[in-house]
Amino acid sequence: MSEWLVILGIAGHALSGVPGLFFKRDGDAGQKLAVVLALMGSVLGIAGALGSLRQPPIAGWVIKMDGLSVIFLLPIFLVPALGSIYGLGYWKQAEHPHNGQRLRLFYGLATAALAGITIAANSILFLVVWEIMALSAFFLITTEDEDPAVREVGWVYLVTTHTATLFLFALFAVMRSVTGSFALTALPDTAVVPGAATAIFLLAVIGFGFKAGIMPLHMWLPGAHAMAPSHVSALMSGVLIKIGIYGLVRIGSLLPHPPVWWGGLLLAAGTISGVLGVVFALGQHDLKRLLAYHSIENIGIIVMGLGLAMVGRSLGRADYVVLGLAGALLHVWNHGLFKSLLFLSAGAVIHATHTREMDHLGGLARAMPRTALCFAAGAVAICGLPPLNGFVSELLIYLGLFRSLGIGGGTAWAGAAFAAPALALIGALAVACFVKAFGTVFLGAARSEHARHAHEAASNMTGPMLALVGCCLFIGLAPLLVAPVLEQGVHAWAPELAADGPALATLAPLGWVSVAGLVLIGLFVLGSVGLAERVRACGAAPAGTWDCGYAAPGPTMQYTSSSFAQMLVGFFAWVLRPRVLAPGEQPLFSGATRFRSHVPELVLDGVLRPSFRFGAKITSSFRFLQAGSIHAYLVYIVVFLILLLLWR
Amino acid sequence: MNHVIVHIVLLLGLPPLLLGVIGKTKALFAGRVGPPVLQWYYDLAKLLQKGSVFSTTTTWVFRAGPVVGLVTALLAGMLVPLGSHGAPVSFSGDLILFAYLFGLGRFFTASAALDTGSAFEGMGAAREVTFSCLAEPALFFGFLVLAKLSGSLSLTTMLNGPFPSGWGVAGASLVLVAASLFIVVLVENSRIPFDDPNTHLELTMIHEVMVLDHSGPAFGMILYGAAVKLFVMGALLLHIVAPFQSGNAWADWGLFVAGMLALAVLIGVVESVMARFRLVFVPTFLVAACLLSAFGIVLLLR
Amino acid sequence: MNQLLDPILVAVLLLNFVALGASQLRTVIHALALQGVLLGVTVVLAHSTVTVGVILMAVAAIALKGVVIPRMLFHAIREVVIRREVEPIIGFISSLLLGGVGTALAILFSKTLPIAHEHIGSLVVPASLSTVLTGFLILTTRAKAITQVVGYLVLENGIFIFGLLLVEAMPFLVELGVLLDLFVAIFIMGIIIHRISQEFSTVSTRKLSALKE
Amino acid sequence: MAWLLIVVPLLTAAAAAAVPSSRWRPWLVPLGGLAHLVLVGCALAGAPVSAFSGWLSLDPLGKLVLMFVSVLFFLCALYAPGYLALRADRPNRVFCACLLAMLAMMTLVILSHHLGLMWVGMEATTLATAPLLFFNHNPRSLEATWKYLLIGSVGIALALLGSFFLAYSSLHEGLESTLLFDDLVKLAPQLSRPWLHAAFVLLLVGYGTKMGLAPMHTWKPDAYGEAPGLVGALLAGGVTSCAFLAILRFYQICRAANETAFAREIMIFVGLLSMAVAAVFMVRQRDFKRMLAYSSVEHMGILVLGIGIGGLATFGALLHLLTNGVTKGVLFLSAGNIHRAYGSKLTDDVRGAIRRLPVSGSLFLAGFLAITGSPPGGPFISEFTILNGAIGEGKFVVAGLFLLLLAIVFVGMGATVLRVVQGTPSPQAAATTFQDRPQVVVPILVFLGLVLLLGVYLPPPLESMLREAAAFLEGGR
Repeated sequence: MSEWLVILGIAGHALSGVPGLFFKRDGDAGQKLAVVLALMGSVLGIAGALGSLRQPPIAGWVIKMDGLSVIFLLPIFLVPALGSIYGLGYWKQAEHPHNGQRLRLFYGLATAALAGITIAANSILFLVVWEIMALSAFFLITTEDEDPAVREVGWVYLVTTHTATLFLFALFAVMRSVTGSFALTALPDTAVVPGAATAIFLLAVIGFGFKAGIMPLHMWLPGAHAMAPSHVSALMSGVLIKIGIYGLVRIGSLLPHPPVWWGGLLLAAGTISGVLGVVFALGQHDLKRLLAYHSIENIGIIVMGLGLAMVGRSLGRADYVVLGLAGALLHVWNHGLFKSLLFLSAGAVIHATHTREMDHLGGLARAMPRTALCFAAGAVAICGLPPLNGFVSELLIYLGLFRSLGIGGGTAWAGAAFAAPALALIGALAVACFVKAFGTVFLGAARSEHARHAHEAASNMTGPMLALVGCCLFIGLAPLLVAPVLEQGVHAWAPELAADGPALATLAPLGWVSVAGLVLIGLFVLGSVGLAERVRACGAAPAGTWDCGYAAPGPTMQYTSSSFAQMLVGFFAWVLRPRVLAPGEQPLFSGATRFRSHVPELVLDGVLRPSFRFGAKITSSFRFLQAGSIHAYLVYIVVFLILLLLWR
Repeated sequence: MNHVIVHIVLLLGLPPLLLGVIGKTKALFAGRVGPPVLQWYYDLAKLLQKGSVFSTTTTWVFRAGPVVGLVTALLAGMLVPLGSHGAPVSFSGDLILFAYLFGLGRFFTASAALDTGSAFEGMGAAREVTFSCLAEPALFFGFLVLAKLSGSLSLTTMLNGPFPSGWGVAGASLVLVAASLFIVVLVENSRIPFDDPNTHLELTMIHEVMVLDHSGPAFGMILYGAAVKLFVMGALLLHIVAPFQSGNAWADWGLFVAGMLALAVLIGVVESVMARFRLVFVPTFLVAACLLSAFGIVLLLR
Repeated sequence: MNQLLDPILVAVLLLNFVALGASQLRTVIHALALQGVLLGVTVVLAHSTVTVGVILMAVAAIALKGVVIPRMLFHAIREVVIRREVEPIIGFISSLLLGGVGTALAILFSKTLPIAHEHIGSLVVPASLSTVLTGFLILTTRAKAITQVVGYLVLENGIFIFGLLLVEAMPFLVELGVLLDLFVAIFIMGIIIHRISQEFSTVSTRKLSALKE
Repeated sequence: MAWLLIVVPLLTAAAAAAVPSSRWRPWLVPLGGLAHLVLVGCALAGAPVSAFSGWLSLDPLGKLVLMFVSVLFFLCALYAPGYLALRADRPNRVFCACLLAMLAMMTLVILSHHLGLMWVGMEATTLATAPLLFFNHNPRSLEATWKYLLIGSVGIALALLGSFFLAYSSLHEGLESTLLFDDLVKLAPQLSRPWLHAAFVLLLVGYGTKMGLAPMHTWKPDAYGEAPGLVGALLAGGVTSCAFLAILRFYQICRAANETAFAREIMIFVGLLSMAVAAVFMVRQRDFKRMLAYSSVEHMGILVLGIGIGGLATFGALLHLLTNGVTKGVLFLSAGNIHRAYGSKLTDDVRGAIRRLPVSGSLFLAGFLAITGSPPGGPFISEFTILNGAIGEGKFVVAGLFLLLLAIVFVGMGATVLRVVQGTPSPQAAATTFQDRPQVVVPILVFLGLVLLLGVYLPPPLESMLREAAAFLEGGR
C-alpha cells in the first residue's frame, strides 16, 4: 500500500513539468500547475515513506523499500517541493520564457528519478533511473546554455557523470557474475571470492564517489553548483549528490564481513574530502562556489561516519556501526536541509543583486533581514554548532570516533580516533569560512551599487527558506524523535543488529542535547532582553563606526572575503595554489591599482584539463592515417591481411 | 544540591577576581601598586550603568554577539567540574558540546565585529577565527588523551576519574597535554605572549580589536564573558596540573579556589616576564600545541 | 589436371610483369586483354569433361575479360583526352622488383598450404596468389584511376585462376553472376572515371584527396 | 516465397525506373518497403522460405537480420519522399531505383546459404549503393563514391578468394567440394585447418571491408560524410548488418570445426582495434556526419567483439545489431535535417541546433546519448549485456578496455554533438528555409520510439527470436 503512495508521488513529480509544455511561454499557469503537482507528489511520497516504516520492508523484483530507502526518500520529496515553490519567485516563467518550461520538466524528472533510485530493486532499473537522474541534472545545469561558461561546466559534468555510469556498469556486471542475477541482493558469503568483493567495493567507491563528490572525484561539483539556477543548486547539493552516498551505503549493505581496511579507506577519504573541501571553500570569493565546496566537506563528514560503521562491522562493534551510520544518515538529512537553505538564501541574494561575487556585496542584512536570518541559521547549522541540527549528527560521529579508542569495552581500532581532531579542525575551519561568508555578504556596509539597491525576496521565496530553518531547528532540538527512523536505516544496513543491537538513544545523549539546546535558547533570550533593557535604560546614541580615529572610513576599506581568509589560505597554500595578481612596484602618488587573488580548482584545472589536452594532442597525431590517399587505404588492407594470415 | 549552588555562585562570581589577580601580579612585577583586586567588579558595574553608542551600519548581529559570547561561556561553565565536585550538567559526550559552545560564541562575536564594517575589527575577527582553527585540534587531541585515560566521554569523569592515579600510568602524556592546553588557554583568552588585552596598537591585537566598537552594557557583557571563559578553561587545566583532593567536600572547594587564584598568578607571572610574540609566531605555537597533545595520545596508544 | 594448363599459367605470370613494367597505358591494357583470353582458355582446360556449359563459360570469360572490358578501357582513354603514360607512384624497376618479390612470396606461401594430391605440382595456387599480389601492387602504386581499374581486374584474374581448382564446386550460375558483377563494376567505374575526368580534368587520383581528417 | 522476397523489390525498382513523374516516384520506395515488410511478416509467421534446393533459406539468424533490415528500410523509405521533395532540384530516378535494388540484394545476401551466391549479392549491394552515394553529383561525393567502390570491390574480391579457399579446404580432404553453407557446417570437422584459417582471415577482411571494421574502414567517413543521411542510415544499419551476417556464417563454420578459439581471439582483436581507431578519430571531430561514420566503425567493432567474447555476449551482440541500427537511424536522419537547415556539416558553422530545429536537434542529442550507451536507450542494454558476458567469461582486461574505449568515444562524440545542439544559432542557421516538417521528423520519432522500447522492454517474440539466433550461432557443435 505505502509503496504505491510513493510511486504516486514519484509520478506526480515526473509529470509536474509536462503540462507546462502546453501553456503559453509567457504565462505562469503552467508553473503554478507544476508546483501543485510537485506538492501533491511530495505529500503522497512522504506519507508513503513514513507509512512504510510501520510495515515489514518490501523486497520485490522491481521495488525494494526498507529503512535506508525511507531515509533517503524523505529529503528527496521535501527539498524539491520547497524548491519548486521557491522557483515561483526565483525563476518566473514570464521572466524566462525560453528555458522555464525545460527547467521545470527536468526538475520534476530529476526528482522522480532520484526517488526511483532509492527503491530500485535490480541493477537494470537502478541504472535506468540513475541515468535519467544524471541526464536531467545535465539539462538543469545547462538551463542557460547560451552562456559559454554554463556550457563548459555542463560538459565537465556530463563527462564525469558518464564516467561514473561506466564504473557502475562494471560494478553491476561484477556483482551479477557473483550473484548470478541482476537483483540487488546481498552477496552470499560463500560466493564472495575476496577479489570480487574488493572489486565491487572499489568500483562502488569510485562510481558513486564521482556523484557524491568525494575528493578527488569532485571536479564537476563546484562549477555546476555555481552555474545552475539556485533552486537547482539546492536540489543538486541537497539531495542529488546524496544519491551517491545512497549507492555507497546500499552496496556496502550487500557486502557481508568487509575487511577492516575498507572502513579505513573510507575514513581516510572522508577526512581528506572534509578538510580539503572546507579549505578550498575558504579560498573562494564566489558565494555559490563557496557553498559548493562545503558540500564536498559535508560529504566528507558523511563518508567518515560510513567508514566508521564499516570498521565496526568488520570488528563486530555494534556501537561503531550504530553511531557511525546513524551519524552519517542523519548528516545526510541535515546537510540536505541546511545546504539547500543556504543555496536558496544565496539565490535570494543573487536575485536581488545580480552578482555572486561576495566582494561586491555587503550590508544586505538591513535590506533583506529575513534572508539574512535564514542564511545565519544555515551557517550555524552547517558549522555543526548547537542548538541546530548539524551539531547532532556530528556529535554522533564524534562519539563513535572517540569510542574507537576502546571506550565502552571491546576491541579498539584507534586509527579512527585520529579522525576526531580532524573533524574538530573541519568544524573550526567551517566557522571561519561562514563568518567570512555571512560577514562579507550580509554585514558591514554595501561594497557596490548592486548591493546598495538590494530588496527583500518575495514571500514565496522566503517561505520555503523559513520552512527549512524550522526543520533544522526541529532536528536540533528534538533528535530523540528522529532516532527511531535512523535506527531502522541502520538495521536495514546491518540486519544482524536488528535483533539485539544497542539503541541509538542509549549510546548518545540525545535527551541532553535537547535540554542544552533549550537552555541555550532560553539564556540567549534572557540575555538579549536584559541587554535591551539596560541599553534602553541607559540610552543609546547612533554614530558612525569608530575606525580607530580614521576620519573617513568607507565601504571599500572593509575586510573583503579574500582578505578575511588570507591567513588561512596562506597556511594551506601548498594545496590551494592561490593565483595572486598583485600590482608591482608603485611609483610615488601612484594611480588606481588592482589586486586580485583566485584559488583555481586543483583537480580540474590542475590535472584534468592538461591531461585531456595532452590526450587530444596524441589522438590528433594519428590523423595522418586518414589523409585521403586511396593507395594508403589499400595498403592498410594488404598489410592487415598479411598480419592476420601470420596470426597462427 | 548545595554543591550545585556553590558551583553556580563560583562560576558567576569568581571570574572577574581572576582578572584582578592577574592585573595585581603584573603590577607587583612592574613595581607598581596597581588597581585593586576587585577593580573589575567596579568596571563591570560601571559599564552596566553607561549609555551605549551603536554604529549606524550595525544590525541585530552586533547586539547578539556579546550575549551569545556570555551565554555560551556560562553554559560551558556548567559542564566542567570545579575541583573534585562533578559538574551540575554531565553526560557522556558533553566534552563535544563544551568545545562547540565556544565555537558558537566565536561565530557570533566575530560576526558582530564584521557588522561594524571597520577594517580593524574585520582584521581582528579574521585572526580570532584563524587561530582557533589551530587551537581546536589541540584541544581535541587533549580530550583524546583524557578520554583514553578515563575510559569515559564526560568531562566530570574524565577530569575527576584518572587523577592523581593518571600521573602514575601516563605522566608523560599528561605533561604534554597540560602544556598544550596551557597554550590553548592563553591563546583563546588573548593573553600575553600571544595577544595583549590592553595594548593600544590595534594592528597587533586579536581579540580586543574585535570589540573596539562595543560600548556600555554590551561591552560589559563582553568583558564578563571573556572572564568567564578564562575561568572555565582555567578550571579545565587546573584539573590536570593540580588534581589534589582532600577528603572533605567543602575543603575541596577551598582547594579549588586557591588553585584558580594560583593559576591566575601564574598567568600574571607569564605575562610579566614574557614579551608579546610577533603575530606570525602565534600559528607556530598553536601547531606546536597540536603536536604536543597528538604526541600525548600516540604515547598512550603505543 | 591438363598438361597445357601450366604453360598458360606461366604466360599469365609473365603478363603480370608486362602489366607492371609497361610505361604505356595501351600496352598494359593489351596485356590485360591477353591475360583475359588465356584465362578463358584455362576454363576449358580445367574441366575434365567439356560440356556446353563449360564452353559457354569460357566464351563468356573471353568475351568479357578479353574483349569488352579492354574496349571499355580504351574507350575511356580515348574519351578522356589525357597523356597515355602510366603514372607510377614508384618507378617501373622497383615495381618490377616488388612484383618479383611478391611472386616469390606467393609461391612460398602456397607451399605452406597443403595441396590436394591431384593438384600436386600444378602452378594454379602460386599463379593465382601472385596474380592477386600483382593486382594489389598495381592498385597501390599507380596514380591513374584507369590503372587502378586495371589492377582490380588483375586481382580478379588471380581469383579466377584459383577458381579453376574447384570448377565442380562453383555452379555455372554463380560463375556467371560473378562475371556479371565484374562487368557492372567495371561499367560503373568507367562512368565514374568519366566524371572524374570532367570534374578534375585529370584521371590521376592524386587530386582525389579532398576528403580527409 | 524466397523468390518473392527478392523479386518484389526488384520489380518495384524497375517500376521506379519506369515512372516518369519525379514527384510521385519517391512514393514507390515506401510502397516497395511496405510490400517487403508484409512478405517478411508472412515469412516469419512461418510461410516456408526455401528455394533452389536450399540455396535460399531462412534460418533463425537470417530471420532476425531480415526482419530488422526490412523494418529499417521501411522507416527510412518513409523518410525518403519528404527528403526528395526538399531536393527537387536533383533527378531521383536512379536514386529510387537503386534504393529498392539495394533492398533486394540485401535480402538475397540474407537468404542465400550458398557462399558464392551470397558473394554475388554482397557485391551487388556495393554496386547498387554507389549511385546513391553519388546523389549530390559534386566533386566530394564523386571522390567518396570512387573510394567506396574501389575499396569495397577489392575487399569483396578478397572475400571471394576466401570462399574459394573454404571450398578448397573441403575438396582437399577428398570430400566433394561445396560452397553450400549447410554442407560446410556438416563437413566442418574434417576441413583442412590451414585452408580454413586462411579462408576465415580472408573472409573477415573481405566482408569486414564492407562492414567497415578498422583498418578496412577508410571508405566509411568519406561515404557517410557525403551521402544523404537517408543513405547513411541504410548503409550503417542494413548493408553492414548483411556483411556481419556473412562473417557470422563463417564464424559458425569455424565453431563447427572446433576452431572457435582461433576465430574468437582474432575477432576480439579486430573489434577492439575498430573501437580504438574510431575513438581516436572521433576526438576533436569537426564534421558531425564523419563523426557518425566513425561511430558506426566503433559499433561494428562492438558487434565483432561481442561475438568474439561469446557466451552471453553473443546474445548482446545480436541485440546490439538491432539497437545500434535503429539508433543510427535516429542519428543519421536528424543529422541530415540539421545539415539541410544549416547547409553545412562543420561544427564551426553549426551551433544552437536545438533552437533552430527544436525536434531534430533534440532527436540528434537523444540519439547521441542513446548510442553512447546511456540508459534507457537500446544500446545500453546490448552493451551492458556484452560487458556482462565479458566479465562472466572472465575476460576482465577486455572488459576494461571496452569501457575505457566507450568513455573516450563518449568524450569525443559528446564535444562535437553538444557544440552542434547547444548555444545560440549561428548565422548560417538563416542560410535555408528548412524547418521541422512532419514528413522528415515522424520517421525519426518512430526510430527513437524503437530505441527506447528496446531499452526498457524486449518484446517476448523478439527475445525468442534473439535467443534462437544466438542458440543457432553458438550451437555449432
